[in-house]
Amino acid sequence: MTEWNTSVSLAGVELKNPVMVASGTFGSGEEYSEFVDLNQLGAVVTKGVANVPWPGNPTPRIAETHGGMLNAIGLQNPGMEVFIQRDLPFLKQFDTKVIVNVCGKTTEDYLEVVERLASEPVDMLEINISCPNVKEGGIAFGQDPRAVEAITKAVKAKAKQPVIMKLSPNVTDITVMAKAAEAGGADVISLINTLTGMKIDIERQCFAIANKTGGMSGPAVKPVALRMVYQVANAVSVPIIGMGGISCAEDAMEFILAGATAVSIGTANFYNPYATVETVAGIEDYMRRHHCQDIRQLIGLVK
Amino acid sequence: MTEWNTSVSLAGVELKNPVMVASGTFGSGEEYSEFVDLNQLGAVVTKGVANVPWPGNPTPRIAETHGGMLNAIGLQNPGMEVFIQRDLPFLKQFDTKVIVNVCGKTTEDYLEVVERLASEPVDMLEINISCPNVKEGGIAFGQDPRAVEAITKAVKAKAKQPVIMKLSPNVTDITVMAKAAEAGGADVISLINTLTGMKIDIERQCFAIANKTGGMSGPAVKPVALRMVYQVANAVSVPIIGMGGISCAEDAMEFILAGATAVSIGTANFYNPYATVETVAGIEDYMRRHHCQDIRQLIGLVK
Amino acid sequence: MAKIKMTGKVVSQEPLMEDIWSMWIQADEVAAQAVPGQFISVFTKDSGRLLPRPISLCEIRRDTGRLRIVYRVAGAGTKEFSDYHTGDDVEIMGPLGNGFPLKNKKAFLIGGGIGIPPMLELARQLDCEKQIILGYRDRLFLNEDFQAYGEVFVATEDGSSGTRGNVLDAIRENGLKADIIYACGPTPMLRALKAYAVAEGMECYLSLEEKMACGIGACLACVCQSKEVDSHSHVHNKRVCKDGPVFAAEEVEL
Amino acid sequence: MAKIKMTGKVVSQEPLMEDIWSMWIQADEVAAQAVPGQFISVFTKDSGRLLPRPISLCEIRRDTGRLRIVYRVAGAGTKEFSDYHTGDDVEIMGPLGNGFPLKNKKAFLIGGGIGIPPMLELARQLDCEKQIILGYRDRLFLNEDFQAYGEVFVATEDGSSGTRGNVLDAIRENGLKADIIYACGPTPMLRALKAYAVAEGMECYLSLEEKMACGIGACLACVCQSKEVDSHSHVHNKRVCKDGPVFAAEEVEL
Ligand SMILES: Cc1cc2nc3c(=O)[nH]c(=O)nc-3n(C[C@H](O)[C@H](O)[C@H](O)COP(=O)(O)OP(=O)(O)OC[C@H]3O[C@@H](n4cnc5c(N)ncnc54)[C@H](O)[C@@H]3O)c2cc1C
Ligand SMILES: Cc1cc2nc3c(=O)[nH]c(=O)nc-3n(C[C@H](O)[C@H](O)[C@H](O)COP(=O)(O)OP(=O)(O)OC[C@H]3O[C@@H](n4cnc5c(N)ncnc54)[C@H](O)[C@@H]3O)c2cc1C
Ligand SMILES: Cc1cc2nc3c(=O)[nH]c(=O)nc-3n(C[C@H](O)[C@H](O)[C@H](O)COP(=O)(O)O)c2cc1C
Ligand SMILES: Cc1cc2nc3c(=O)[nH]c(=O)nc-3n(C[C@H](O)[C@H](O)[C@H](O)COP(=O)(O)O)c2cc1C
Ligand code: FES
Ligand code: FES
Repeated sequence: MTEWNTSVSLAGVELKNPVMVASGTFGSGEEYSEFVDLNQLGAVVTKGVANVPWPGNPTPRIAETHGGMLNAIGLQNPGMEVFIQRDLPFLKQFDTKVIVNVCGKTTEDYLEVVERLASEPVDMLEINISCPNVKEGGIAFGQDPRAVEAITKAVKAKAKQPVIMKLSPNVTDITVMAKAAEAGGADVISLINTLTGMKIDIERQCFAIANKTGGMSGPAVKPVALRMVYQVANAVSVPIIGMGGISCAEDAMEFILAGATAVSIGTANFYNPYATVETVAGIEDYMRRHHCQDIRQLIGLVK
Repeated sequence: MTEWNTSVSLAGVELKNPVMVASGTFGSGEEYSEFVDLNQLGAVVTKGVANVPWPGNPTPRIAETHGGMLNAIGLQNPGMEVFIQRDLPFLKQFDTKVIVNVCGKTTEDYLEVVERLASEPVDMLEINISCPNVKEGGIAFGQDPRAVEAITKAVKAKAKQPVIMKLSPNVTDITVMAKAAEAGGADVISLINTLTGMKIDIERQCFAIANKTGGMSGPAVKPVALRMVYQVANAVSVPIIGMGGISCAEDAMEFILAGATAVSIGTANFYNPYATVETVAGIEDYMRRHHCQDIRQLIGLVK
Repeated sequence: MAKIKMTGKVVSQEPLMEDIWSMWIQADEVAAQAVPGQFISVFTKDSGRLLPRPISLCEIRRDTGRLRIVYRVAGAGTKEFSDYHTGDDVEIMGPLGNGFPLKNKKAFLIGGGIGIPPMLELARQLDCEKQIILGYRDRLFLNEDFQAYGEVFVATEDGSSGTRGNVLDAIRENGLKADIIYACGPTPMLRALKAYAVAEGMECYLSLEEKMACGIGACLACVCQSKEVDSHSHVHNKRVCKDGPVFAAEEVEL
Repeated sequence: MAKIKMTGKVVSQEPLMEDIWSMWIQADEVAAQAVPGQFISVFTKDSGRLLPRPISLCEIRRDTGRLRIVYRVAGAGTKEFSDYHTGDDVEIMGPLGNGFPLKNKKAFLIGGGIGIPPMLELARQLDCEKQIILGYRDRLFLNEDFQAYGEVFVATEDGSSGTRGNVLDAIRENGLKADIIYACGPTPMLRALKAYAVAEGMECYLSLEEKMACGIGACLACVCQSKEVDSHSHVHNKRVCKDGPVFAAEEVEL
């Protein structure tokens, strides 16, 4: 036990520390468990889980960009039944919270997963309403406040676990989306998902990603993510999970000071598989240097 | 003379090559003329010019981010009279096109500048409707399609030079803004202006920029800029000036292949004052390698 | 033991020909576990370039804890690697992927272009009759390193050495026969070999390439299409980095 | 001649104390033009860090074409510079800024902390009676280099050397008098010197710091507040990189 309290609470779920992983970058934890002790993480967030297996997009699915990357995995996943039978038991071996990222093509798809997970040992649900493939009335769920509120309400009506609504940064005013999620009953808001980007291979004169566009993540997007976390923290009263380019404790502290209760590490796992546990250690170190006994005193300190 | 034609036309204004500079990064050309021969540029775009001198924001006005930077200069400028008396004559010494970037706090401010410049030897006007300080009805001009169309119409009614509308990337759907500008009569569309971002100094627990938020630019934003240029090129029929993170000919070619008729180099000037002329040379080199006699054959080639 | 990300040391670095480099790396923990056909992720030191560069293991020395990679300068990352000197740090992660199954059958070891390097360690470790067929555009590299392990046949596109044409032309020209194919190289070559193996009734293992992010099976960036529904993904996708890079030819659609 | 961005060569590099380094750079084109009080932009080689690091010229040798910089490791950029060795490339741009006006008056040369380095070349070139007052937190650096050019007085915050306190305490304790002040250091020190100069009726030149992007006056990042409407900006702003870094104390609001 340290004398520094790093535990935080998200809608009544107590995390031993604020460091989580970002959906889709960590599978269901198994691969990275060769590098890090999952017991040391505040929570593991799974790759998006749909009601049925999804094949995802054609390759190339990723491309490197300056200080970041683009991905268009297309939410490939084996579906909720395989997740429940194979991946969930694996995760339950560890003393960490399990958050399942849920994706769907229609509201019914989402609800099917939410209902199926109701009786499973899952701590929270993260609803990914920023999937580029998911259209409802011609515009992605996550870009229309009415759709955000409606799906949040629908999910909340069925969910047995606290619900995290994950917002897309590809919007004019992120606070409008956050308020819509809050109005719909979201317990927690997480952001940002990826910024839509593009890369062109000028020698072969074609798109670098088969899907043409991809979602940008990594350190390059951090300033945008931090700005949005700050804006949302000052617009809603539910707790926030901040992400987007976090690679180390210093980055994590920026998000916490801006108002995030917890933080997720995504792309950084790819170039530093130890990034999560190093961030946990670095946050404790920061608290020690700044004589802060309780991390909760730091949340939203910079106004 | 090369046997490769690099000249492009923007609303009837013939540029000797598609390489311009991005407003606010190149002053009115004087400082960088110590490094590059302005005669070699397709056009020089000036720092934003207002009807009266603007003091700009408090310092620190900039901060470095991973692969990019934030700025909140706040459009400091000496006003249109000083511009016309001092900066314009300087620029007119060179065989390059002069594009004046116009900023304002109200529609009237913009129109005052546009009218004052009507009789001056200026080749084009670029209307910056993405200034973070400029509000009309509570939302920035550049984030509301009706406001975009209205100001474009108002400017076009007074302008004696072709009008470039410069769009903000901080929107849900850039094509809506581009179409609004086109509907208002814009001759050319330029994009992107900066993405709003934030940085926090975790040791001093304060914002890195006095203005709290700043506009992100540089290589980090390139994928977002390229995606938006591609989207706009496929949504409107007016020519496009692409910018956002362009540092070299390879970057410039991505934008041209995506549909930009010309490109602007901004932040790259700060770390490579020769970036513009090197890009001109690199584009010629690319054309040679790809046996392309006329750059216009490359515009929008990747679909 | 398990996969590890570590700082190796450059033991030596030399160009084999224009743009093709050979680097020996001291990396005990990785060398201790690696098998032929596996690869490592090599990380650049420039923070503008985040993703790993997957590079096959060309030779593995458990006794000295060293690895050899042979790589082509294809872009900024591999350019950076080629600037490293003896004693420099090199960031790597590995060993990654499955490796070739070592079977005791008369074998073709086939490498095309920059797919040649991984065949060398396989040639060293495969204990059976081997015919080694190497395909190049024009200039040869690494071919002499193979001499010790079997008969070496060369094909060049321009006919400057060996058979004019591709590796299949060399096989035909020399009337070669075997029971199993191990191959790495460009997709058109692998596709042709797959068809050839079917026609000849041979067993066939192919090492594939795809853009990667995690390199360990977590991100699903690097999939190839599998014939059957894959038992991990439950769709027709296999991960090149984890389920591969080596696949039985009949498992994958090329 | 004019400002130039060029690749210099590290001639030598040594630590003066923990976190403070001294580097000599071969950079003929810049050295040929530079004057005391000017600075250079130093660029890092990591593409994740784009902006220049402004560093004052501590010594200038026109004859050998060399520049000396003395710098504190403040973050990742200066950390990178401290890892350079003799013979390494170093990307610089300069000379930048205006420099100190060289007047023939009895002078105080005052440096505080990492503001000390630029005073050294000024001390070398200023041809008049000089008293050199250097303020430190605790450990001293560069003070011996100043001995050749005038009487040196030291102040330390912890009193471990010279006067306990700041540079003004050292001036008072030693009863020093002069007609003109040249100073570089932290803003509180400059503010106090400005007030002191007014009180004593002295001429006073201060070298300021601000975050920079272009370093040459184009971007308006690095402004300080000027008392009068500035003739370039037509507002109350002067550019530290171009109109400064040296300003007459009465020109600027601190
Ligand atoms: C399993 C595997 C083994 C490989 N073994 C070798 C080898 O032994 N020798 C060798 O020379 N090359 C090998 N390659 C190809 C090598 O990974 C690329 O040439 C290298 O990543 C290019 O990096 P770059 O920075 O120089 O090029 P850039 O084009 O600048 O790279 C940009 C991005 O694209 C990725 N990329 C580019 N080309 C490829 C490619 N062909 N395959 C996968 N990713 C790519 C890079 O990793 C990086 O993320 C292998 C690839 C795979 C998948
Ligand atoms: C005119 C001038 C002369 C200077 N001369 C010297 C000198 O001789 N010796 C010395 O040690 N330092 C000097 N400095 C300060 C020096 O520029 C910073 O310490 C350095 O830029 C820090 O870079 P970093 O990458 O190590 O730190 P980081 O904090 O990682 O830098 C991040 C960004 O902030 C900028 N920055 C950080 N601190 C400062 C600062 N104090 N002033 C301006 N920009 C800053 C950096 O340039 C960079 O863009 C001078 C500054 C100015 C403006
Ligand atoms: C390869 C990859 C796959 C992703 N898959 C998902 C996903 O399935 N569901 C989801 O909500 N977000 C997904 N994301 C977005 C991340 O969870 C995260 O929001 C984003 O990458 C920003 O964080 P980062 O910069 O730390 O990666 C994915 C990101 C990457 C890079
Ligand atoms: C320091 C700075 C000042 C800027 N000032 C202006 C301006 O006055 N008017 C304007 O329209 N855009 C301004 N911009 C935005 C740029 O013109 C350009 O749209 C943006 O920086 C993206 O291009 P880049 O990544 O190449 O810099 C400014 C950008 C920077 C970095
Ligand atoms: S690279 Fe991540 S699964 Fe293969
Ligand atoms: S740094 Fe650009 S004006 Fe001074």
